Amino acid sequence: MVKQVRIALRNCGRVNPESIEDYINARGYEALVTCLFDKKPADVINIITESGLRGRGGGGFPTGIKWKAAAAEVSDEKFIICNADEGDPGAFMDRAVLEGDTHSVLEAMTIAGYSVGADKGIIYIRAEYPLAIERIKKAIEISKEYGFLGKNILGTEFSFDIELKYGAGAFVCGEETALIASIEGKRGEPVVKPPYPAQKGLWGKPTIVNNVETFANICPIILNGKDWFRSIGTQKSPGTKVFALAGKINNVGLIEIPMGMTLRNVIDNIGGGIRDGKEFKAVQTGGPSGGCITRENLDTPIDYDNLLSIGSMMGSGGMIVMDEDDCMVNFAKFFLEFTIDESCGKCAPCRVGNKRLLELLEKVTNGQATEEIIPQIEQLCATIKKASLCGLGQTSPNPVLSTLRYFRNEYDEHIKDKKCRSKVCKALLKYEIVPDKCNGCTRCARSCPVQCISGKVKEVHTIDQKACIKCGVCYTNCKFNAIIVS
Amino acid sequence: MKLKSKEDFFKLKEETVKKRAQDKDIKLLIGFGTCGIAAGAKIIEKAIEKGLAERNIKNAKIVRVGCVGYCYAEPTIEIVYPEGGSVILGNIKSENALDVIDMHILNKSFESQYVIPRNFE
Amino acid sequence: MSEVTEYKKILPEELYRKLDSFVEDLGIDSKDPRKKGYLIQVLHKAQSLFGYLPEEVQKFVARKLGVCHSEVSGVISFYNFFTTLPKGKVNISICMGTACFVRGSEKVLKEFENFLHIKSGGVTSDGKFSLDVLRCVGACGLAPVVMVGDRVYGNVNPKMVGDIMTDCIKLANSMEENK
Amino acid sequence: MAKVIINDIPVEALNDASILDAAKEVDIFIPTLCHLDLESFNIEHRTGSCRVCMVEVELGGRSKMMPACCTPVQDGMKIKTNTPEIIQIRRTVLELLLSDHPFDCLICAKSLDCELQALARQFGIDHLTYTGERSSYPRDTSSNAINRDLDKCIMCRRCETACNEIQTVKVLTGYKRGFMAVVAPPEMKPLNDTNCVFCGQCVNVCPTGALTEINYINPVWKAINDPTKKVIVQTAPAVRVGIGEEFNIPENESATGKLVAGLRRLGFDAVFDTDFSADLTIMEEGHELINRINKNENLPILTSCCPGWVNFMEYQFPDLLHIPSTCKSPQQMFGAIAKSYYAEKIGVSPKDLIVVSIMPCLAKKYEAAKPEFINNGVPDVDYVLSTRELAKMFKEAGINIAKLKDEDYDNPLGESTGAGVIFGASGGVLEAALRTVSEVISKTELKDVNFVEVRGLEGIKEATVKIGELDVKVAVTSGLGNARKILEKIRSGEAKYHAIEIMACPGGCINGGGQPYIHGDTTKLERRMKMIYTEDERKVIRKSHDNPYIQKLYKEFLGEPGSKKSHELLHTHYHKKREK
Repeated sequence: MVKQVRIALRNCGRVNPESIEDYINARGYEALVTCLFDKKPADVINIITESGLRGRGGGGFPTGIKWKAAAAEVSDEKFIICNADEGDPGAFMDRAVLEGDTHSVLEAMTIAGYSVGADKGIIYIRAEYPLAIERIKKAIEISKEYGFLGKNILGTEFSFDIELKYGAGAFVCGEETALIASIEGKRGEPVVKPPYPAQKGLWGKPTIVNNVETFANICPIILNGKDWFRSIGTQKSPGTKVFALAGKINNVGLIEIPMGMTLRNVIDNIGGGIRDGKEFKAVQTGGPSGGCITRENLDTPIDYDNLLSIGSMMGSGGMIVMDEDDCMVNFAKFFLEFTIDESCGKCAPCRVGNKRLLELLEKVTNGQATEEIIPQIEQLCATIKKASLCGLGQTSPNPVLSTLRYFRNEYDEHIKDKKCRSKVCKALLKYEIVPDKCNGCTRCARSCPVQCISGKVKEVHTIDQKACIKCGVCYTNCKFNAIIVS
Repeated sequence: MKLKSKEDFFKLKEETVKKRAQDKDIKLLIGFGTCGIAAGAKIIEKAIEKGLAERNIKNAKIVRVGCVGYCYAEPTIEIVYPEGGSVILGNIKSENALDVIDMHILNKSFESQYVIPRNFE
Repeated sequence: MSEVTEYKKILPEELYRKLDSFVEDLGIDSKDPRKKGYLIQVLHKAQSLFGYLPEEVQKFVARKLGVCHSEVSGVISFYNFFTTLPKGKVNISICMGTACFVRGSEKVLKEFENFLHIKSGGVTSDGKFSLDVLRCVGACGLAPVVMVGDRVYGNVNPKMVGDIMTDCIKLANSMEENK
Repeated sequence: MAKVIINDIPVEALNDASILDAAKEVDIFIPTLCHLDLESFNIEHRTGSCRVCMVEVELGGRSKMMPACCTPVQDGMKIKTNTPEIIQIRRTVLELLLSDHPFDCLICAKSLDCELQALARQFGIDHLTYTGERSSYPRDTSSNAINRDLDKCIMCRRCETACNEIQTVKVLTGYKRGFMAVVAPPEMKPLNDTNCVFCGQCVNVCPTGALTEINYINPVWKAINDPTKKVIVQTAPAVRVGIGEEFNIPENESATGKLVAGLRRLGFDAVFDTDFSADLTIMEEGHELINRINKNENLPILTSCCPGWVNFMEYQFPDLLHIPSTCKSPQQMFGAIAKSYYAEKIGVSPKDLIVVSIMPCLAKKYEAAKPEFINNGVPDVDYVLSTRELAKMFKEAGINIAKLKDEDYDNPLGESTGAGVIFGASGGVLEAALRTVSEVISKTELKDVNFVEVRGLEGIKEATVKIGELDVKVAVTSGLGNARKILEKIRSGEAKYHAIEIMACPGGCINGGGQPYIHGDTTKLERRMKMIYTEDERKVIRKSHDNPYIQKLYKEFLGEPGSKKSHELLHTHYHKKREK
């Protein structure tokens, strides 16, 4: 059994995040000192590039290449942005790192600044993370006192400052150009790339945008070397990934696993198996951009490329476990609703396309769909994926496509048999009274809000299916289990 | 205390490490992430403080740390013994405070109904 | 300070003064082409003071930062965090993050909607309670989660809604008394 | 230069050229919708938001769909513009846009002028695969100039660029997000409750029927057919060079005479010319300029013919309200003279005389309704129709003006000079003023009346003109963004001029908010401008003060420029407007 390996979370739960001494005791700021005094900026970038570190925010773009591009730009001003606007519903890795190991993010940003020639760092953080904000503020202050931030860091020529900017509740701001627009005080609408932020980013200046977890990996790589990093994980995806393991699993929590670990290991060993002894159905990774992984792929080693090939993606680290009680069509709908709420509305395929896609799914869950709906859904998904402007739109059909791929039978049941096997889709439910169990107590008839249950006292009652609104009140009220749902 | 050179830094580091190594207190690491606090970390901290005073224990210290990852078992306390080794306790309630202190600080036990499995190195 | 008196309408002048000095303390240069970068920060402050961002506050902020009302309005309407309508004295938020969703937060929300006779996003007619949904508060271990002010209720099921509402009513009443 | 291959054809394109432009070089046309390139003004709107121009780009072994309008070419790109997949994607995107659009093409003001409709036709869309909830907003008819029907907004954001970046009026913003997103004034307020100056540039660039003019065709028909009313019409300088486009009159042919003939056929009792009152404006404004130069005060004088600009100034530069000329615009001068001098002359009570204006402008609708231009309930100008509305009226009446023989304007308010007609293009007002002022000051006849330095479509033009002993420094700006630049310099004292002409619309009235739609083809504006100067050259009299009917008007009625009567009838005042 492969256990967790903690790189990004190495200090979380070990050090008092508000104590700089605790951090220094845990080799804190040693990486920065090494870089400043013993390495040229280009050397640092080389180490990061050769370590094979890929962006942990979801896309998996090689971090070193991003840094190299920004370093190559000639500009009087450059920016390092830490993306801490964690918006994936059900994921909180970044918050944990910022709350638990604040200084390591500051240190890594400073190293990035030194490497690309930037003197300004910005942490763009969710306003809903008050504790993290408070700890970052304190950490910045004390780092300045010690000379780890500010003018002439540790007596060198290099100066670097970090300030905080708050998000305001827009998932799309996880996209780097939208995030930059938001820092500039604008609506968080993405813009067409190229030019990339590394060329023209914040205020038109070269800008690096990395996510919190990516930064949390920098110092250990500098301290332990690229070979050490490459020795963990897989060849194309070295290192670890932090996941927020949640859903129908016993040990819900934050885990950091080496790339290449199988999902089976995560669920059975780290997660302690499925809750209440239920049957495993699927795991969803990548949040609204991702897809689900089924029993047949449980032994797939987790890394960027493998997840993509089975129709999901790494994403920022949400990992939701589902059991037999979850309806996959409804689950796809949940993510699509999220995407529609969070779409910026700029480009037509995402703005209108996702709305239409949701309406098609609603037809499926309402029992109004006919068989030709599947090719319509597929066509629409293809257009949204190919034609949308930013990552949010380009990945938004993934939950639908992935459930269609692995749970086509559930779609078919909804469409043809008008049945939802998980009894989630209300419109497809049928409440019936079992004559053998009904003793005619009239309780159900009295509680029915639309008076669709009839029957005399002490006689078997019946439900008028046409009038039934499927509220389930009779079901909960019946003391004799005489009402069944199908 | 502004550091102005590489030497300044390593001097500080050395001092810090030394000071830490000499610290022979038992540490109680309480998870003070958002989830820990939501699950009642602050209340637990108070209860433990009170318990330590009641048992007149001087060689144990509470340290507020970030999220350890055991969300399912919050609030959690990791007890780290100066001579090495540690134990992670989960689902602590304030009424368990004395119990925890007796078992894991006075008796330095590695087992109890509060201990949860450590799932990483 | 001229803006303070010019824009004073229905909201207390004292709050405008606080906002005014907050902006002054930022030391924004009116000629700085990057001054708009302060907008979201100022709006956060304004909402924390006033509770919401009605037109009069928007215009005050616009004037203070030297930007147009349309820009301020466009930004406010884009971000979920900002609201142009006052919330209830006690705001109840149901987490709809994925972890909470799969553990049944939808049913909890329905129960609150039934109890309060308002939909998510609404305010009760007496202005005491408002209801909305959040996307992940990061307490997934406690899912489903309900937040009332700073207080977090974990592992909530529809049957607990009555008890939570009892707390909310107490809270609302105590706020009333303190006033 | 970048070498790329488009549909197997090698193309060399400039490094920052877009794929769209590179494809055009080899006559490959990629459909666009949100994209707008106003070449003559160096303004390109490219948000890449409609996704209709998607093409397949292969570079470094990776292939991706990219928007052609805003993807720069890169050496080695292999581009496909018309694979079945691309066409299917474009068609689906169009269907999606249509699925959130009303199906009232038959009764839409923009029908046959709508770019979405044109694309739907081009793609042969005959049914919608996807239908569902549609956006629905109340229609905004709060102003008397611009009609906003947001159900038809496709979020191309061109209006935002026009309003915020070109004009810097900044009343429009993206509002809300996702499916709810729309372009609107702050808090979805009606336009009349905003700082909108009604220049109509947003209407000019809107690809659909979301932004159109408020239509006054019906009341005009009613007035014409009211036997108790005498209905006269005036036509602005820029109308004659625009209207021909609606009737396919050849590009180099003057439409002026046909316009007059058509108006007569519509039933107007007299057809007059705003060019006449443009000459009158020069008399008054020229007099004012000479006065100010002599006293060396309140300089520079700013022209005040353009109501969009006047509005802009009242909102945004309230501290400079003392420098614009106090002259009413030619439209309002015409109305004032018509309802006094002319009404008296023909023995009709002003309330029974209806003045209709044909204007290239939407702000003129707003101007005519301003309270200061209404005397005892009788407005100087009763109805304002845009060039586009007039074309519709002609069509409605079965009049194809291309087929009509040229006719002349009526007198006395129809006679004008070359100086009057050039009011229609940016620089014209100032040139006309210079023609008169220089002769009045120097008391010698101009050898060359052409002041070519102030002509053209550039946003800011400057010249120094020697008049007698004096070096007169002048500037001409068009487009409110350019006006803002120069006004800020005046405010700070950085720039010193004697006179500045300001027009709200880039290029002047030829590009007014009421002109026939150019759909981004700015060569049409260049043609209109050329026609204006051709008309000028064809005129026997080219200086306003030489207009015999103007001379007569002063002799019989006004006295002299700047007289008490002139002030009563031909001058106005400005108000500081509170930002709404």
